[in-house]
Amino acid sequence: MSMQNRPMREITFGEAIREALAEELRRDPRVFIIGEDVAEAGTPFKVLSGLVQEFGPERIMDSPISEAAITGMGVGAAMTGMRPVVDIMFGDFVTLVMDQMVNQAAKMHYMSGGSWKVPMVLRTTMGATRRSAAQHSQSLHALLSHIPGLKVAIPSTPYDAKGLLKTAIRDENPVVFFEDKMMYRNKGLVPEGEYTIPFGVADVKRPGSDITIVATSSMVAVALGAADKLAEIGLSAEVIDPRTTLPLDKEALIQSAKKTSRAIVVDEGYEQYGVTAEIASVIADGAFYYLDAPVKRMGAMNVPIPFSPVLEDLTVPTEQAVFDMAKTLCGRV
Amino acid sequence: MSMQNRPMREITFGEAIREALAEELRRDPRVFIIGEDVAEAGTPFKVLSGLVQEFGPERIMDSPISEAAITGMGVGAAMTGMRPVVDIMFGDFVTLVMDQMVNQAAKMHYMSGGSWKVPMVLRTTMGATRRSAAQHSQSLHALLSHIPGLKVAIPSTPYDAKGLLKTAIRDENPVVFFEDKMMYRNKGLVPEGEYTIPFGVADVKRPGSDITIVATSSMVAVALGAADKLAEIGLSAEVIDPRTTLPLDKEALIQSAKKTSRAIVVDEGYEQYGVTAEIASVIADGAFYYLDAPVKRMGAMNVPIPFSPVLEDLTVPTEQAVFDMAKTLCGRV
Amino acid sequence: MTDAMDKRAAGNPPAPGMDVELYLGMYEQMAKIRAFENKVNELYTSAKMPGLSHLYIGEEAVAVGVCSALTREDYITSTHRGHGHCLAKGAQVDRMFAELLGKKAGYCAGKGGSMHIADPQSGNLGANAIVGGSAAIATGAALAAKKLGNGRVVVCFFGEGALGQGLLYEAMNMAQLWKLPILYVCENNQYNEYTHFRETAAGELADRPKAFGIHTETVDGQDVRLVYETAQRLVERARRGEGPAFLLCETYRYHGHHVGDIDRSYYRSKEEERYWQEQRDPLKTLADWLSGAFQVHRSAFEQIENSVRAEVEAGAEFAIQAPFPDLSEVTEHVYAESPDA
Amino acid sequence: MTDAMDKRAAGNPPAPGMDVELYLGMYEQMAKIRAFENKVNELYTSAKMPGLSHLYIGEEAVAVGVCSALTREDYITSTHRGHGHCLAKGAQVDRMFAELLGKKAGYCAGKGGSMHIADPQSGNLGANAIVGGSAAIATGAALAAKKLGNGRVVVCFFGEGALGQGLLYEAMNMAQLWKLPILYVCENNQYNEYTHFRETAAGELADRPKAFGIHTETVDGQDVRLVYETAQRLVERARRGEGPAFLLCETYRYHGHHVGDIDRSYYRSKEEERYWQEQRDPLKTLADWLSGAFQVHRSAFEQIENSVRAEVEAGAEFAIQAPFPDLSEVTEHVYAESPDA
Ligand SMILES: Cc1ncc(C[n+]2csc(CCOP(=O)(O)OP(=O)(O)O)c2C)c(N)n1
Ligand SMILES: Cc1ncc(C[n+]2csc(CCOP(=O)(O)OP(=O)(O)O)c2C)c(N)n1
Ligand SMILES: [Mg+2]
Ligand SMILES: [Mg+2]
Repeated sequence: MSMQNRPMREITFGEAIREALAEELRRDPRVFIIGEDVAEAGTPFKVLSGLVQEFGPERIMDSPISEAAITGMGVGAAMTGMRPVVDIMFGDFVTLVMDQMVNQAAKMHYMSGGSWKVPMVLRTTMGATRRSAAQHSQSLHALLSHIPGLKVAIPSTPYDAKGLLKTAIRDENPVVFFEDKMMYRNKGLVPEGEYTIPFGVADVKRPGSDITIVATSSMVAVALGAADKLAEIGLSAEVIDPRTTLPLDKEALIQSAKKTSRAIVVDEGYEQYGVTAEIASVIADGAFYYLDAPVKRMGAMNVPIPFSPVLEDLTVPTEQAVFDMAKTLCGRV
Repeated sequence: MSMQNRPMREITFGEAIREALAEELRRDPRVFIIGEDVAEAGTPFKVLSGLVQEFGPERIMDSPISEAAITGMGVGAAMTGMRPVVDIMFGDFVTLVMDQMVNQAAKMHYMSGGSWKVPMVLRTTMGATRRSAAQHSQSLHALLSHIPGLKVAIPSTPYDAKGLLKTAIRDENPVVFFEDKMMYRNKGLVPEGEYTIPFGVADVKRPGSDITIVATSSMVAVALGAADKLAEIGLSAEVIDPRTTLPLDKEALIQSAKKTSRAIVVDEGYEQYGVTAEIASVIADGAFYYLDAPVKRMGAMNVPIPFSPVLEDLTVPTEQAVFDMAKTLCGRV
Repeated sequence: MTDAMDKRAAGNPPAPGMDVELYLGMYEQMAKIRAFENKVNELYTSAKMPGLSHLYIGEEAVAVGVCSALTREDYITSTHRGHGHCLAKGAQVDRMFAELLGKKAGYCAGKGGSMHIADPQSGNLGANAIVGGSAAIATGAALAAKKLGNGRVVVCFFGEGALGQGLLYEAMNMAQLWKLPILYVCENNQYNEYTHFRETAAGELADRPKAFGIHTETVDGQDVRLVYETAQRLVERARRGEGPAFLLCETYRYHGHHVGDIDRSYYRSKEEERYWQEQRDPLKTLADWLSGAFQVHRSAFEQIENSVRAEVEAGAEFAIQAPFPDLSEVTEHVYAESPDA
Repeated sequence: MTDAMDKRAAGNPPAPGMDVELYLGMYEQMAKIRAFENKVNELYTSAKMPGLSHLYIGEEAVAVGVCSALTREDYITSTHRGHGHCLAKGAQVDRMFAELLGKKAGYCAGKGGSMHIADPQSGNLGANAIVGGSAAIATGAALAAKKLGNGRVVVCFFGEGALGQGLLYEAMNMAQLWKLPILYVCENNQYNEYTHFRETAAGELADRPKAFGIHTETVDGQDVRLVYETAQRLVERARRGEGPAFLLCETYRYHGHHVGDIDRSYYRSKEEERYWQEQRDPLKTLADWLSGAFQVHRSAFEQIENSVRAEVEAGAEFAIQAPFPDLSEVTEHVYAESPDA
């Protein structure tokens, strides 16, 4: 996977997703996309624009507004020779597909003693501050990360998005793929041509020595911003992104915390019983004898996401808040 | 709430549930039960036997096999003057009602700026080792505990079950109530007459000084068993039961851990991204400067629950496993 | 359509006098909704409104015709395209705008926004941003009404896209089984977002409720008189305990799926838009009838339009000036207060 | 019922010769299912089987009639009451029993149990313990079959209780929209657990699929010939690309909802049970017909019964003796192995 010599281009997160899909659609005739307004409309986020023109409506299928059924159809099609990519417009709607993902997709391989496989991808979104209110703003990846049998990817950059999505499509298991809808227009360097990124391998987004900031998805940029600020006051923060919550690269997170002896976990899901809880407790356990301070968690506020911009902005961890927390943990006043 | 002078009787967990329901049905004409086979059949677990005879089919309503709709109807009925108790036979089926609970019930009060309330209870089950396989054995309370706007109760004794269920029915918010189906026949002392138990108040099931074992639902008995064994080797374990995961009595759990300086969290849900993660990270943070050992988590194995008894029994924490872990944590070899 | 038109032709003309007032009132309501939505669009395009809104323009006759058949105590549930339902059920323009702008004075104290307007005062159980998400809530309210014997009827509004959601079928089954006082109003505006409903719905829409034995009628949703007369019959039927009904209204949204949906050429033609706007406009249709049957002068309509426009302008101005919620409110109303245990 | 009986009367009698063999084969399959289920009950009552099972006795003609119309490559999805479907689709008795006893030799290596028998060899996509839970899975398999152009047809078995699950309607809509090769087989055995279906289903069951324009037929599910002939027609129709169909089979389970459901008096009468067992038994009905039309001697049936009983006994014995899975297998098959990224 030597990317170094490849020509790099700046493309958006949305373009990276589209590239990954287009490449896999070209590579493997079994791959198809099904979802609401995915074809001509290219989804409300326009992430799939152009695909139907290249691949036709048989492979980019507009569906009725039936999240549960298209997910279950993904399961059945995956079992019988296809590689479906099911598009669930807003991550909040995963509530509608929980039975098909949790009780069907996740358990099929195990329950059948290994006889059947479910190589499907459920792509969906996450992320607040779009002024979309309580039913269109949640980051519900913790719900899926709880379930054995599923894999969950949650990329933070165009580069990771493309590589992880290609891996997801080639995986033999059901993968839930969460894209922060606020990042679709963010740009980043992506090499030309083919590459994949393995699941369960965390990525150090910025090396550092005084404190570890574990961050996911949109919170990686927040953590990097905080790290810049921390650098200004002489604190070196290591920002590390697990990239997949399931499987979770526990070892890398623990090693980083052992090295820095302090850790903060930042994630955009609800804080209570969320992703920060798992990661914080993994680190607090694994790095116990190395920690100079308690592992701190920063998730979304434990409130339904309010519409009013002045309130909504309070619910998500900010650069400043992460900076403040890190400063305090490092004993600076 | 002075229970001391009340005559006590030994009744089963199932009877305690039935008593709570019967008392609330008598007390408040707005209360009604809706679910599959709840009336004449009294549910497959027979927990509701006899209620339809006393209260009639208008208040103990048999429904079609439509978990999502009866839950949503509970929401609507609760908003408009009733106090529905929705019966979801197996906890595994909460996957079917996630949208109604997560996006509707939980958010209604907040989204409406406090205008509407949803005083409903969703009763359901949990617990493995009944040889019911992967879709009828899960303990999915973590999924609901993640969601702001919901409350989640998870009683471990007949006494707690009755008192918490009465509180749940009187609460002005949506409450999810998880009953371990393997405990329905377990007996315990329950006073005659009326009492309620507040939410968010942990209960010390056995005081101790060397190690804290936080346990929920069926795992309380496992923890108590382990505590007995620990006593035999001279270790004093404190067993504490949060009783509700949402709200969570963080203070009590932290205080106990501060006192003993060691803690294990035992819960029957999947370990990854589960209840043990939240509680362990709360303790690891709150009692950081008092802990002599990492907080350890013991949840269900991260596998779909297998049918074969020899395998299924491996997936749930046992007395012996908790004992071994406690012993190790306390530095005994 | 022919079906609906047949019915209109067959409908008895209402007795004059009372009806002029009644229908002028409906005209006013429709005009108010339209003025409101035009203002919403303006607020959006001038970047004064956070987020998006789904405009109801073109569909006014459905909300107004149906809600005119309800008492204030009756309930409705609404959708992402809900402003029309809320206003027709009695919401005030100023507090609606305040909500859309995320202000404290809004119906949800700014916490709900365009897609979650709710109001106990006018019997509005809330708009819902989950397509079909209120099907069971509405049915549960009907169950409560039956249990409480309070004579209330519930109207569940939804777009034809909601016929893709299984929840609706589960709920309709129970409504019919238990003869609940509910009217399911399906607004077939021809599109699920950017996809024509024929591409997403097999068979005939009206057969869906009939599968459960539910009494079903189809009307021209652009004719407020027809909508009103039919809804009234179905509501009174429900009120008498004769069970649920399903009212399928053929209608059209003039604007995009939401305010940002400007280029619509890839999913529908300008001709189609023009046909509905010019030939089937609910305000024009009603005005023409009132002019013809009762010699109501054009100036009367102008007067109404001026007055609602003034109300809308004042309401928007109120909202623009109104304060945002205090930051401390972010953690309020997560839970309702409960009695001590 | 009358509907179905009319059809039977109208059906052309099959040509003799080939059909004797064919129907004797079906008799054998039905007898095998019955013997299997009786043995399951015995294993349960003698505490040799962990958990519970839902017996198929009484409904044999449905599984056998339908599966006889399928090739081995065609797919089925099954239910909690699934032993009959699995056997009729070609599963072996011994590995079935092994699965029911949680043994390594079982179809799911002991991990699935009674409610999750699955077998790629015989096209069994798996039984499902979520009522209605396989409606979309089956439909997705039909979508794949169409995409792959492999000519396979999918049968989705479910009880009438599954008509309460919205998912089924969502899936049927798409099946019809896209003309997928699937047959929905509804086994109306009159009860959802302990509640009569009339108490849980409004309207006529057969109207549910018709609401989506799906071709629907109702048959006497106790007459394997009728089930077979109808299923064959519908399967071939699907195979020709003419789209989905819905086959409603009127049937009855002789035993309880599950093996532990002994006292059934509070939900159904002994007379009713006796009526179905004595007047409508699928084995007796077929045997009578074979005896009448082809002079097949009673001893032929006895021989079949003896042979399947021996197979069942041997299969059960195999399962009892078979080893449990190794404890290390608990963590195997959570994930399928994937290529290196
Ligand atoms: C469950 C769900 N799926 C998808 C969406 C996204 N979405 C919002 S509106 C809409 C189309 C709704 O069409 P219809 O019900 O006909 O209502 P209309 O917008 O035409 O009034 C979709 C797909 C949603 N809000 N909820
Ligand atoms: C979603 C779901 N709800 C409830 C149950 C519990 N349950 C198991 S079987 C059954 C009745 C099913 O009735 P029907 O579909 O008619 O099948 P039958 O048992 O009659 O064959 C119920 C309610 C379940 N397994 N899944
Ligand atoms: Mg529409
Ligand atoms: Mg049945």
